[in-house]
Amino acid sequence: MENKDLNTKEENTWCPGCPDFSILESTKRALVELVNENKIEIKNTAIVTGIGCHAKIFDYLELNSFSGLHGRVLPIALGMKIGNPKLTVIGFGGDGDTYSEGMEHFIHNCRYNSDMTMIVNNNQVFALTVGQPTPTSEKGPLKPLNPIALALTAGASFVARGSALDIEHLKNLIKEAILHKGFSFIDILQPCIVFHNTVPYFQKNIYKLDPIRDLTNSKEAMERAEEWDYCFDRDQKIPIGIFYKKERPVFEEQLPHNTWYTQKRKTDWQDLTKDFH
Amino acid sequence: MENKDLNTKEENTWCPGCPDFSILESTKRALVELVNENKIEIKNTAIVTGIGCHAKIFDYLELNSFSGLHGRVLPIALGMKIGNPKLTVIGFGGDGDTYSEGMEHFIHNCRYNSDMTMIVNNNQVFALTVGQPTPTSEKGPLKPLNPIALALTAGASFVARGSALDIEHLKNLIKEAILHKGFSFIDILQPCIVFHNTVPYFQKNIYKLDPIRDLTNSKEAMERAEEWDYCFDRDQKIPIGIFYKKERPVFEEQLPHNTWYTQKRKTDWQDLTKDFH
Amino acid sequence: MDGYLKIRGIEQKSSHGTSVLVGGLFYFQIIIFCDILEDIMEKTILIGGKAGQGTAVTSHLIAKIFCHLGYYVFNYRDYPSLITGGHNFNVISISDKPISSHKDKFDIILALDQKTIDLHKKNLNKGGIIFDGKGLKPIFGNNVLIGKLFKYFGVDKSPIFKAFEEEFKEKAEMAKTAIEEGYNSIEIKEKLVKNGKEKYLLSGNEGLSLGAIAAGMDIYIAYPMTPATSILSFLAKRQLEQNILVLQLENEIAVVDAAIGASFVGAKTMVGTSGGGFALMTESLSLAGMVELPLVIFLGQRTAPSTGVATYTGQGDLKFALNPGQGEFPRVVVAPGDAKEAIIRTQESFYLSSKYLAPIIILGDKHLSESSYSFDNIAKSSISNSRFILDKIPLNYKSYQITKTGVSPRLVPGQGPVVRANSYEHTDFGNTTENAEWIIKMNDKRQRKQESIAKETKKLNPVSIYGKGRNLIIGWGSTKGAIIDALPKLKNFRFLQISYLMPFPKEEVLKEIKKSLPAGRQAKKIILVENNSTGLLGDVIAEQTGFIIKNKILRYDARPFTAEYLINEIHGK
Amino acid sequence: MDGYLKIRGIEQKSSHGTSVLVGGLFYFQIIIFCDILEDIMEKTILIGGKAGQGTAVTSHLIAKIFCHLGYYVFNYRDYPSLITGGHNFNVISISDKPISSHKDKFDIILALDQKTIDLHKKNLNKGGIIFDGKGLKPIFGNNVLIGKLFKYFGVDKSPIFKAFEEEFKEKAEMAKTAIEEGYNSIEIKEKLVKNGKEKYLLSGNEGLSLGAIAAGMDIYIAYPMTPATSILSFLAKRQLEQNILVLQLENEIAVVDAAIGASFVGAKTMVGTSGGGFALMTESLSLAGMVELPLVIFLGQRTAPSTGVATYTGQGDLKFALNPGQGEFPRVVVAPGDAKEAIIRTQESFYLSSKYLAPIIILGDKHLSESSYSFDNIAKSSISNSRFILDKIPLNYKSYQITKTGVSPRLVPGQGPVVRANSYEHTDFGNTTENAEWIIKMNDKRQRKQESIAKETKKLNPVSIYGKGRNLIIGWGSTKGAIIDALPKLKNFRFLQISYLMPFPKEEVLKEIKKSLPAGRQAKKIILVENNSTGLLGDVIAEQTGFIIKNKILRYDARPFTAEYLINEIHGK
Ligand SMILES: Cc1ncc(C[n+]2csc(CCOP(=O)(O)OP(=O)(O)O)c2C)c(N)n1
Ligand SMILES: Cc1ncc(C[n+]2csc(CCOP(=O)(O)OP(=O)(O)O)c2C)c(N)n1
Ligand code: SF4
Ligand code: SF4
Ligand SMILES: [Mg+2]
Ligand SMILES: [Mg+2]
Repeated sequence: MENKDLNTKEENTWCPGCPDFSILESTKRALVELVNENKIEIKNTAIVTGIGCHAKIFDYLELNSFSGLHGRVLPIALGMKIGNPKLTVIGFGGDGDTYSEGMEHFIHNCRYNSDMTMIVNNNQVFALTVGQPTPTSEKGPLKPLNPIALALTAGASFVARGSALDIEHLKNLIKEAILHKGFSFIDILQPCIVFHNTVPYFQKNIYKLDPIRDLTNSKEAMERAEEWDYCFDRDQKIPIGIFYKKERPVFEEQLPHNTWYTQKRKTDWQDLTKDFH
Repeated sequence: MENKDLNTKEENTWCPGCPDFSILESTKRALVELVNENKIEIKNTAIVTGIGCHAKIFDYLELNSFSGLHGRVLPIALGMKIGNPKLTVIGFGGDGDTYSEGMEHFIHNCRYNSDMTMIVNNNQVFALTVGQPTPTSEKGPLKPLNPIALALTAGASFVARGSALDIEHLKNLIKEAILHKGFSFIDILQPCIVFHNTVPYFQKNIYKLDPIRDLTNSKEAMERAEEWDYCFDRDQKIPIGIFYKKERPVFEEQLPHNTWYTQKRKTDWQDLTKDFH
Repeated sequence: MDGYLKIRGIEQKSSHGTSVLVGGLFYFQIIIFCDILEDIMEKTILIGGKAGQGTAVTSHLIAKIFCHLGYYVFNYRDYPSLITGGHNFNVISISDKPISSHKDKFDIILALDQKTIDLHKKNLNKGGIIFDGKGLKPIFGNNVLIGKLFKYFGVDKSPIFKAFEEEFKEKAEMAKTAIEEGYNSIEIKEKLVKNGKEKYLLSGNEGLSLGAIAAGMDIYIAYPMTPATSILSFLAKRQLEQNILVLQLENEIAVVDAAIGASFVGAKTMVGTSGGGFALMTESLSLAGMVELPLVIFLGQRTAPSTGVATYTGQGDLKFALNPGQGEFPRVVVAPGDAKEAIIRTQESFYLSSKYLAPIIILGDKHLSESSYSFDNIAKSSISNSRFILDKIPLNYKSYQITKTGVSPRLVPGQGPVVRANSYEHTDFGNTTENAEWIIKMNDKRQRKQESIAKETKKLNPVSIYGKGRNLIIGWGSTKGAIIDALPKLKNFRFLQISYLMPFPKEEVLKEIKKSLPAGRQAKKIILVENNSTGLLGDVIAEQTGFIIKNKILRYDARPFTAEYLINEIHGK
Repeated sequence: MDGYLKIRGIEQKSSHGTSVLVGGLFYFQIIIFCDILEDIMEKTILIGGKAGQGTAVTSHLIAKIFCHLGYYVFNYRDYPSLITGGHNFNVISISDKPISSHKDKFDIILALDQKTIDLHKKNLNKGGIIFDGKGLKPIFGNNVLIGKLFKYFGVDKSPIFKAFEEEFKEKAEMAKTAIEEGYNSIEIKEKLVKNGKEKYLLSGNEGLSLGAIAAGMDIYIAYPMTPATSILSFLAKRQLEQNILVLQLENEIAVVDAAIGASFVGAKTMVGTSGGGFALMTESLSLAGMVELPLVIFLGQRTAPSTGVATYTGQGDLKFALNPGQGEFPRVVVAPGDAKEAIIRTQESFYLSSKYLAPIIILGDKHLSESSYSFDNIAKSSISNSRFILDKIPLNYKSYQITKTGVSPRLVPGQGPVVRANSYEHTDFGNTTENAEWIIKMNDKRQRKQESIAKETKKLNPVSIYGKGRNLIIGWGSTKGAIIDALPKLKNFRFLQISYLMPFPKEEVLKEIKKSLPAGRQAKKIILVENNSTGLLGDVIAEQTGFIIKNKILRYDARPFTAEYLINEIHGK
């Protein structure tokens, strides 16, 4: 399989130069490599998007895909996973989407630990609605929320930060996230070059976490998470890479059920109704 | 002012012996003491409740009060505070209410830091709908969420845990919470004696945090928060008291406005519309 | 049945106190006797007590035993929103003829506390009896009362014991002692004889659950909310046995969106809630309409607006259920009238939803959900259980292929071709578009689907007519029971029950209305019966047919209709 | 105006190319000449380019300058949901007579890119001109085109410069160079003379915002959503100046609940959203109805269902807006038809909401929100701004006191007495109840409020009638502009605009319908005009009056009506 097999004929309407293009590219590369490594099957892969600039990826990937609602990527993705646990499910959300409108789903899905991947194109702005602040914006009177720290506290089993300015690094993160068994979360630093252009700051301050340190150390993960507060008023080092990774029981495997998603069900009506007689 | 001045004539429909009675008592004592200490005015005090057993406090307090929706205590309370910042606003939620249905408001209000108090009667069960698990339940396949840790991560400026089994201690917490300038959060351990009776475990394992240590140490606060994981499978020490307390700018004071809530507004129509001419 | 009422009239001449066991006896027997003359036996038993005292379970056991004896039973449950204390009661009406509602007056009161006596004595029929259980040990006392009750009716202990064994398995033994105690404490006062075949006893929520299982449902997702909650617990208990998945998620938004996600990949999914939770689902209803995926939603109404009277009934959400979510998209609203219809309508809902790829709302209420109905049998519908997913993979698959019926052939992710669901307006391949022609095409396609559904529901008995007579009662949903029970006592009335409210069975309804329009000198009545305060179905009928119904019997005190209530009202009109 | 069309007919005989500047001129002048003969001057200018090229700002400046010159202007904006690239355009129709819609055909195209020419050339009137700005520097180029345009019309530079100074203050200088460049590059082709008083230019969202400020709004809360977003930014800019609070919260649920909380303590509050966000608010709408607090909601419709066509228009939410939230409670739905009406209706909404303690939905759409309308003046309504909160504290205050009008005298927390808001059914003191009598009383009280509101809206011009003629067009909301502009060109038609959709002005509507019912041999037409695919207002009229309208002109390609479109459709009927 090649990258171009994932192309569609749809006209791309991101701003020229938008780092969302890089995220698209990293995603394609990650999927293609995983397919070629026989780790996933493309026909069993499906994505879910929110609403916002980020969500336009829906039209640019030749994949099973669900363009859902603003803020609701995660419950739709969860439904797809429980509906057919054989699928590789990947969600794409915006920061407005995931941390503002649908914050409850973010916290709860970190807890559920369903085996899927959540990718947030975090440009620290509502871009498609032309530039209002989001919960991760440094603008406005409030301190930004730190989604890495929140994910760790809420129990996510794979927590990473990527940069849309580093396609290969991001590709590797996406691969690892998909391969991780459990809820994998990647917050991607994605400068919006129109409304929130943070490219220079990121170029100056981003550094890569050592990928072969002990990834199961939640204390250290939290310390790393707090190195950057999502503000730009002073230079702070911004770690990218995996903060935390530790398997724990997966949601769909803990549910008391059988193979509802494959089996033809035959109900014995007599038996079913005997209690009511 | 005396406790009984806060009584209503409504029939109390909590189960006999429910620790919600103690929370009611602590609340009354706290309010009465604050009034008598000239720290609050009762006519400027207003409560908001969710829906659930906890919410019945609405009918048992002779106070300005809003019985709202399941999960929506916090936005209603926030609205009241910005609508009239002179008010002392106290929210009462359940764990189902606050951590399940309306989790996004919990996270965001920790961040907003409006000067109000949020009290959660956390009985680790949906009681009024007869006993389903909530996000803080140890039942079911999932690990409970730790609301203390979440509040800390989300930026709450006053984070405490109370016990419904210790009326005086709880009273003091409520007083401190109300007096704290900013968003004050108390998670109250409230055994539901019908669906989730944890009285013996709490009696055995609860201990009190030293109230005069450095309350601004967020690292220590987080460590304390993690002492108990909201499970009951083994004995763990459960700290109650204030985990963290540190003032930071308050929401309503950072908003770019004047005194909209008192002033009679006079619009100069000519001036207002001149831009459109 | 006027005779029946007359007998009650005779009764009222008695000066005997109501709570006197022996004194009441004589008159009671007269009633029985007269009822037999009329070839009908009816008894109503109220059992009341504090929440936590087990009125629900006890009433269920009593109802069950009567069903075993072959009697028809209706069991109404009335309880406030609290866990321990307060006042709960059940009203069990039994009869040797089909009965589908409870009565306002009681022949026997089983009182677990004094409050039961204080509150309900006034509704004891003259000659009625109170069995006072207060002071007895909890639960044990309930069983003592059961013993008394059945001894009174001359019923053998064996069917009682059998019911307990079925319900409690090994744990039934202790109950037996209590039953014996009650049994031995009084004398047989009359002899109820076995009344034919055993009956099925089923609540509305059980009917909905059975229907869902029969329809091949894979996943049920919910957030607890009265009166839908018991579906969640019923199904959860049968997860393994029925190989279904039952989930509670963080809130109703997560519930409905997960259901739509699961539906996208092929699972048959249902969610259940009440008005407040349904409101939170409306954005996603519009989503389901746009992406064209199956979704079955049970909306159990309760007394609204807002939190309202959380454990009581009402029919105030009809127009909300018909118009939820932004924009125009195909949808179905079906309102079963009793537990048996709940089975069938739920199966139909899955069928329609799967075949036409549209959201379906099953509109019930607390009265349907939590009342128990009895039936001779509870056959399921033979409607297809197909998922309507293609087996053969077509070339050049288009998720939103334009077709005559409006229905696009369906694949799901995993079958091979790319499958898309798009909340934006889209091309047939499912890609986002702002193109005017595609917008029109897709709108027309969805509109055609609504028409295709209408053709199909026409065949699914969208309306039912009961009784004969020139006058017409029109109703929907759970009022069915009381209206049907009232019919024999009303002169010249028939009842039009509208089950499918969307697509609306315009012609069928208009036909009945026309039959009852005043013609010449003959006065005819058309009366709307609804459990709400403005007559919402009346609005819908006007919208759909242009016919405005002026004559309305509306009950909105959070309580369901009874036959007596209706008869009084109609005689007042 | 048939003459006008005829002239266009003559024009079409020309074989001149459309993009030739000089060649087109002659015919253009003929048109002007003929228009003058008819005592009317109309021009339509399209300006198109990529998102980010500033078509919106440029079109606004052009519109503004024409307003300064005393012309009437309508500015329609068409843009896809993207930030840079794609294709945007504005259509500015100007006239010396009031105009409230844009035209399908253009006299001048200002092209910022080639796509503009490719897409729109076909709609250039014969004799029309294209000013091609592609290749010019961004923004600079736009101003060059402005210079050309006004030179072409023989307009002095001074009003142009004035408009730029007003808009850009000191920053206007650079623009002037560009304007000069354009101005100097072509010759004057005709001479537009000043047309009386300067006009006001106002978008629907600006009208809503001004109305809210005029009504004494304290707080506006929103979560961004097209087409309501620009209210948020408009008001945010005026926070300090107007002493209002403007807030964005985490989602629409937080928005509406915070608004209700603020309302509880006395603040006048408004929220704004579109269909998806509105859906999320419906649980709280039922709450507002139950707790009886003021709440003003702007629902700006866009092409639905679901995310739909996010930056385009539609009227598909009418029945959703009329029936949101569980249960029956008083509510108001008002749909302004243009920017000026938006001011008045917003003031009325605050008035009604404050006085009758009920949620009010202002139902608009993208076309109203984002189009600019011109007016001779924009007076506000003189309706009361009172908060309707008691100054004098009554003894024994009851939050839900039962009154004849249904309205309970209002206090807010802080005044002294305990004030309660209860989402459960309640007593007059606001305490929770399950008592049947209280339930009925409170239902009746709320119902009476709906009636009191109806009496009041009767006085607020719930409907308007434009034009004369036996045939009737019925419409609501933003279709008003195109219908009014079409009227002079239709024979024997009048237009009934329904502004208050709830409480529905039954009598007023029925009166007009009856006037246009076919009588004797005289054929009359009643035509429904809506920007949706099923004719939702038709349903509402049927529901309320029993009259079913068969003749419908429905546009649902996400685009608004134009007068030409309507005329064509009507002549086709
Ligand atoms: C329920 C709802 N509310 C609001 C919107 C409007 N809306 C569309 S995109 C968007 C912001 C997107 O911001 P983000 O998620 O950060 O994505 P970005 O555009 O920055 O990639 C909003 C608020 C919507 N579509 N649905
Ligand atoms: C939107 C909505 N969903 C569901 C409910 C039903 N409901 C009422 S109380 C309750 C559970 C309450 O649990 P919790 O908040 O923990 O309070 P507790 O009863 O345990 O004190 C639920 C789910 C509701 N009222 N509204
Ligand atoms: S607005 Fe920002 S996020 Fe959106 S496409 Fe343009 S650069 Fe990218
Ligand atoms: S059910 Fe539990 S929480 Fe509710 S009143 Fe009873 S003991 Fe208290
Ligand atoms: Mg963003
Ligand atoms: Mg709880």
